[in-house]
Amino acid sequence: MSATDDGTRGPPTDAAVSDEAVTDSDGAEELTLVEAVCDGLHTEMARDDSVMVLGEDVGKNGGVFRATEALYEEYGADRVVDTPLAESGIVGASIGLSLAGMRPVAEMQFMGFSYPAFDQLVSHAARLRARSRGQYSVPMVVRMPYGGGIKAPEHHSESKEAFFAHEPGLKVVTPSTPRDAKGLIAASVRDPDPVVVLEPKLIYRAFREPVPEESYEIPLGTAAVRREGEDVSVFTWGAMTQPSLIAAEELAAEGIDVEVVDLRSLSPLDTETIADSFKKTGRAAVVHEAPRTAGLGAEIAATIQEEALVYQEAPVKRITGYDAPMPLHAVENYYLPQAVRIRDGIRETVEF
Amino acid sequence: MSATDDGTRGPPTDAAVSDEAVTDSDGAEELTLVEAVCDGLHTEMARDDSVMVLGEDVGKNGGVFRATEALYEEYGADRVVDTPLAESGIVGASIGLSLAGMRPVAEMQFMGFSYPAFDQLVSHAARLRARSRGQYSVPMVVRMPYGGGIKAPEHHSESKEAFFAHEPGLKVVTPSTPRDAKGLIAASVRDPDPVVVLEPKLIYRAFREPVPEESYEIPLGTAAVRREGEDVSVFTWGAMTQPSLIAAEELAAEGIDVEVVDLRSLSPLDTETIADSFKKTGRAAVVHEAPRTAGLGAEIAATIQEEALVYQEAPVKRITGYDAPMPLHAVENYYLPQAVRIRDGIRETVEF
Amino acid sequence: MNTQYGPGPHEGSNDESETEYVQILDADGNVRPGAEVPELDDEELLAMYEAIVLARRFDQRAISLQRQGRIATYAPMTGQEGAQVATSFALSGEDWLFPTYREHAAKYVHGVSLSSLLQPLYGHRDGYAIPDGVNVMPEYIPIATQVPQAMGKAWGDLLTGRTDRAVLCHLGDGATSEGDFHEGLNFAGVFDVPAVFVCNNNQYAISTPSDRQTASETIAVKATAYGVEGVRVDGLDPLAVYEVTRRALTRAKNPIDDERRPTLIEAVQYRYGAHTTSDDPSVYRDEEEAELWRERDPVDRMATFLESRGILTEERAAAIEDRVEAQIQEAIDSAEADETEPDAIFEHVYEEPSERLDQQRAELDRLREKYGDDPFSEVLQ
Amino acid sequence: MNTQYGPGPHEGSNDESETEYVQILDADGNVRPGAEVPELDDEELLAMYEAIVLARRFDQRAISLQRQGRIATYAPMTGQEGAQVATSFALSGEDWLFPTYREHAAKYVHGVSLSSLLQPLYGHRDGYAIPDGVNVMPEYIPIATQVPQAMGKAWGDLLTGRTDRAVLCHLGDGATSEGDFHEGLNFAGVFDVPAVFVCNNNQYAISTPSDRQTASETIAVKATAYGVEGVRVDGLDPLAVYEVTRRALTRAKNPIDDERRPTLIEAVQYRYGAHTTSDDPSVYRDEEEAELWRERDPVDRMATFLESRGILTEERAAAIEDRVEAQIQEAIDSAEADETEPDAIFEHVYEEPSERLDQQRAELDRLREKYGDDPFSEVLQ
Ligand SMILES: Cc1ncc(C[n+]2csc(CCOP(=O)(O)OP(=O)(O)O)c2C)c(N)n1
Ligand SMILES: Cc1ncc(C[n+]2csc(CCOP(=O)(O)OP(=O)(O)O)c2C)c(N)n1
Ligand SMILES: [Mg+2]
Ligand SMILES: [Mg+2]
Repeated sequence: MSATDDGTRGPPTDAAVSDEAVTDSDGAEELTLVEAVCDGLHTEMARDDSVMVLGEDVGKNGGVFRATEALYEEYGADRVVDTPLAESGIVGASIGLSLAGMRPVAEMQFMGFSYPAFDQLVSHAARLRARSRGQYSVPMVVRMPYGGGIKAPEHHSESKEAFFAHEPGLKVVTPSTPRDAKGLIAASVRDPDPVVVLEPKLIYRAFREPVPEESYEIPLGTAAVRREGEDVSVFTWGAMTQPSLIAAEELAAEGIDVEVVDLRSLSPLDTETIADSFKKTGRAAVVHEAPRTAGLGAEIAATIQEEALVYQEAPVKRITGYDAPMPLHAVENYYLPQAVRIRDGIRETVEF
Repeated sequence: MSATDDGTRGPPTDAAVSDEAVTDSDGAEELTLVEAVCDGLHTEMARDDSVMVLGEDVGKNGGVFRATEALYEEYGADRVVDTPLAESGIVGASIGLSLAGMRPVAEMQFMGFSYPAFDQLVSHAARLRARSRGQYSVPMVVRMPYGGGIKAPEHHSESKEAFFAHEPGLKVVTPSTPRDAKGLIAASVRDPDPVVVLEPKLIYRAFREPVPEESYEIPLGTAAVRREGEDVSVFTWGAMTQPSLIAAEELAAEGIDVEVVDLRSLSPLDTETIADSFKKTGRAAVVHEAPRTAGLGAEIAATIQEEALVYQEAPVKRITGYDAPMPLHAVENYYLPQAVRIRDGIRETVEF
Repeated sequence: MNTQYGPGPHEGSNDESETEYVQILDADGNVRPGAEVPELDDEELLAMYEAIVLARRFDQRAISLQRQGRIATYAPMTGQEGAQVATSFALSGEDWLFPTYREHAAKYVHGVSLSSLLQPLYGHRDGYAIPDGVNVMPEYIPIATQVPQAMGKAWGDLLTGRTDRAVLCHLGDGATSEGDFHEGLNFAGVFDVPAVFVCNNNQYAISTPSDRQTASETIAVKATAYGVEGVRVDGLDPLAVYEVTRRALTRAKNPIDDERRPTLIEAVQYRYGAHTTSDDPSVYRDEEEAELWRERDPVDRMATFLESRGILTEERAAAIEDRVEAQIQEAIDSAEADETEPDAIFEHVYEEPSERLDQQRAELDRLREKYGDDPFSEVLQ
Repeated sequence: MNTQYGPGPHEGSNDESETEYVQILDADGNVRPGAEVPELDDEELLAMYEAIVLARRFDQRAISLQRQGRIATYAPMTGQEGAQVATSFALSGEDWLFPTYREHAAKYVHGVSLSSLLQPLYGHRDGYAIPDGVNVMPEYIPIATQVPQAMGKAWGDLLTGRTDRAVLCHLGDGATSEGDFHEGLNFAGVFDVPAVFVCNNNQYAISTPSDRQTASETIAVKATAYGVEGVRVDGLDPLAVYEVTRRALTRAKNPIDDERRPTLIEAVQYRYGAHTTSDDPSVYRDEEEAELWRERDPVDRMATFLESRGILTEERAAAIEDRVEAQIQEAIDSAEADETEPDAIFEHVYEEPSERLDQQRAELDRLREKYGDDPFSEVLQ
């Protein structure tokens, strides 16, 4: 596994974008992240009859975020299924569907509502392959919008990727750009093992970029260097990629050259890219929305000091959500890492 | 918070102990760890009428590990309750019981069977205080035997303490000695917030030590230095404390002076004791049964480099379960950190 | 018990179950032949009506506040106010209420102020704070999770000898599919606790119609699986809902002989509008369907009933409208005046904050001192 | 369908439900008046009997192996073999079986070898491996989790047009309290999948008796909550269990008109012995109670039935005993000869191992090379 600098320089900063897709000169459409998720599902369902989508309100309604729009009309009620309101049932049934040769893509309406399915995910989806010594496998995908900043109460704003990354047998990915969204959906659907796809709903419609019409995969397990830099590495993912890039640009003006690595794959981690970047800079910050304690920032810090202690010139700074539940929205921007916090944290690292 | 070296030098190495409690000269009884848990529950139920015990087979049967033995006979069917087989129901009902002024102590029969209750634990028990701005609280205890080595299939051998430690609003403790077991049970029952008590069932009956008859608390949030040493710190908990102490003794013969810190409290962590020990030694290993990736070893390594990077002379070595499901028992001793692995890991740290 | 049981199913629904179906008012608001009106005096009936009207106006204002971008996503209750108000009217002050995100009116009637209802929508940190002495839980958003908790609360009251009270727990039709519904109801049956579970079957869980939610003939019939009482009631008939709830609460507190305490009430109703202000129901259902239900509107039926008895006069109706408008305006003003300190993030996580949390609080304080609050109000995206 | 429905409840149980209760043999093994024996030829009946005998002997040997410390904790099935063997006899080879930790005999009859049954008890890493072509899942230990999975498998078969097959899913009485039971059954009803759920109501979930598990009158009646068929059967009557299962499987594959496919079968039975070899039932139940059930023993009843028809002779019975003993001995020898490489830990976590896992494998290899295997066999404690 190695880093792919795929040229995507990360999201532009203009927040509001039109709701209409634009086709650019090369035939690649300009899509938002959520449109790209949907496009990825369309492409995969067209490619492979065994791919199906199930969950709450994913059918006629096209998903509460429109991530499954028009799939129902295109592929019918057998392959795009509104289920009863029961997450353990959805994941349990999806495991069974996998055993029957289907490739189910289950939606949890929000990450905060995936916990009723936690047992089916960690005790079975993750382990049926090992338990049966490879006889059975569970090639399913569980999509879930995650993260805060959308002015919704706590359960809608969860970012507990560490729960899933700690379970052997699961893979966990999260895109930060439309192009990656489509490619990660494709790779996850085709993967022979269960993949949790965390979708940063804060940036579902934040910006557009050209997304190839044809199908392609972003390989699981590969990080993307979004900005090269020499002085300090920032490891981040999902919706935190953009404020990290903003902070990097601002610091460039102060003469601090920041490398921003979008991990994309949270399990497995692209340890090689992480270590390579760190060996170059000797300083690092991790930016995530989740509570700090036992979050993935800890894993990255631990990995860095295992792989590259001799290069380390400062503690790995964790710029994260606090060890408290997500507050109601009036102050959620104080909970989430903002560019100002990221900037300050990086400076601290550089000045150590 | 600071370390309490309470003189308990950790478990002796003779594995098999008689099943009968022995009273020593001071009137303190010699109890096994599981007997001490049970004694702690007895003492708390005697002290406070609102304490009740509920779960699967905790009543007449006295618990599948006998951790609730004779409570039913002593306190009756209203306060020692066999519930239907439903973990989410048990934890959900316990939350409601707490709201009514009870102090429920819920048992999950094994940690691997607590996941159906994960949502109630992380979405509600942990957060009702914050959500209601302090109006409501959930002073409940969830006890669960955890860890491997008992020749039982995978679900019986889970050690996923990181899942709980990552949720703000929960506390997580685990005893490694009978004396601590009783004291941590007492402190957990009296705590105004929800506490997950992880009981290392591998050492439920491994050894006895004198346990005071009267009631006492081991304060939550405090680690115990089990062996002082100058060269390297080992941070561990639960059933891994003993092989860590064995490894320490063996290494002493080679001239390596190992400090063994039994964390006891996994959330909150006793950061002060961890940092103090590390500042003294400059080298550390973390020993745990859980899979390595995103385990608590990562949090400890991250904390150390945050708090004491300038003292750090070698990477914090993670001596842990592997990133795979617990295997069937013929090879589980290869999965769990054994003294031999711990020794080797510490040596590597010292020789770095 | 002389209340008239509807002879057959609600005209708007189509089931063939044998569960009783309770109605007191007909579709036009006239008392059905043989039905007995609950023992409520004129004041009480009028108060119930006023609360229903208030609920409807509140809903309209909240939707418009949301459209103006002043509050966050809101879950409307129009069509369901009758059932909400009536169930809470049946409660005594000692009883406890476990509401979902939709039971604004049920909370209001049981003691939560209107401005409190708005607080979380403005995102204020105190949004879910519940005043002392008001026996209402913060709204339950994760579906059905309140069911085992309500059961536990009722159990605890029983264990501590507080036999003067019961717990009333709301849930939706979609909620009946969740494991927590099952576990909670099953516990309620086994431990025979003083709890009343009201399933507000508004025919949809977001876009999913009830008949895709379960293949059982009714929701009330699910009570059989738990050995608890099951009853169906016309949820757009406030008097019927009141009566059914009152009886269930009475049985919960004072079961006769071998009667069981807990009841599952299926209140058959309809969500007139969107699931939330983010939802567009035209995508998944016909306006014509909604029209059928609107013809049985609880506000209209109560008004007709009260007018026919001379309890509601034009004058009184006008006074009600005025009071209601003023109350709502005041609540909005008060909620908009509120401010939240970011520090609130760190409060009430534990009774005593952990050291780490204190450090994090200091970290944020330091940042705010250094950079001010402006950089924190940047829109993330 | 001329099978005789038991006129009333099982003498050993005491419910008043209206669900049908199916029995073919009386307590002594005679065909009940009017009951019709399933269409099985002598060979088949004898094979069924032999499997039941084998199950009982296997159970005895396994318990004694455990006592000798040769295998780990074992979950006995004595008293329940009749139901296990009969349900699997009703399956075709294409059908799928989702067993719990107790359905050793059900697995065996559906194609899992005896030595395979023993493997996990010896802790061999391949313990749960299932050979190609045997449509059996590894045993489900987390209670009720198999229910939604079995539902999903049946759904997938339906979606892929494999209408020749159905899924049979076992569960215990305790399992009916779990959310997963509810969610799985509800999905089964809504999606109308070809699945048969067999609840082996052995009266206890470890120490908890069925009547503390739920307040519903029977387990079969819970089917109503999901709009699926519910049926109760004498679980100690192999012929009745066979017949009920056969009919349910037929309906699952070929529903007539508006019939629904899924069925919930409650097979009323009793666990004669301990929950597992770690359990002591004398702590929570009376031996007398067990005696009542032993009088209706499935082995004895089948023997009487077969003898009365001249199918089972003394000679055949002796031959069966011999074959069964030899088979079991062979299985034990083969399971004991097996060895497990520690490397197996790292296999099959993913189709392709992650880099980290490969490093960890190398780490363990290095340690074993350096220190040998002895230090790893130290007893932890
Ligand atoms: C566990 C969980 N899953 C999903 C959701 C998202 N969600 C919010 S409301 C809703 C529909 C609820 O339907 P119902 O129970 O009928 O109540 P209603 O909204 O109709 O009042 C869903 C799926 C949630 N809040 N919780
Ligand atoms: C989710 C879960 N909780 C608890 C357990 C522990 N446990 C193992 S068997 C058992 C009782 C099961 O009873 P029942 O469903 O009646 O099946 P039986 O053992 O009687 O066949 C329990 C509580 C478990 N395996 N899984
Ligand atoms: Mg609804
Ligand atoms: Mg049972």
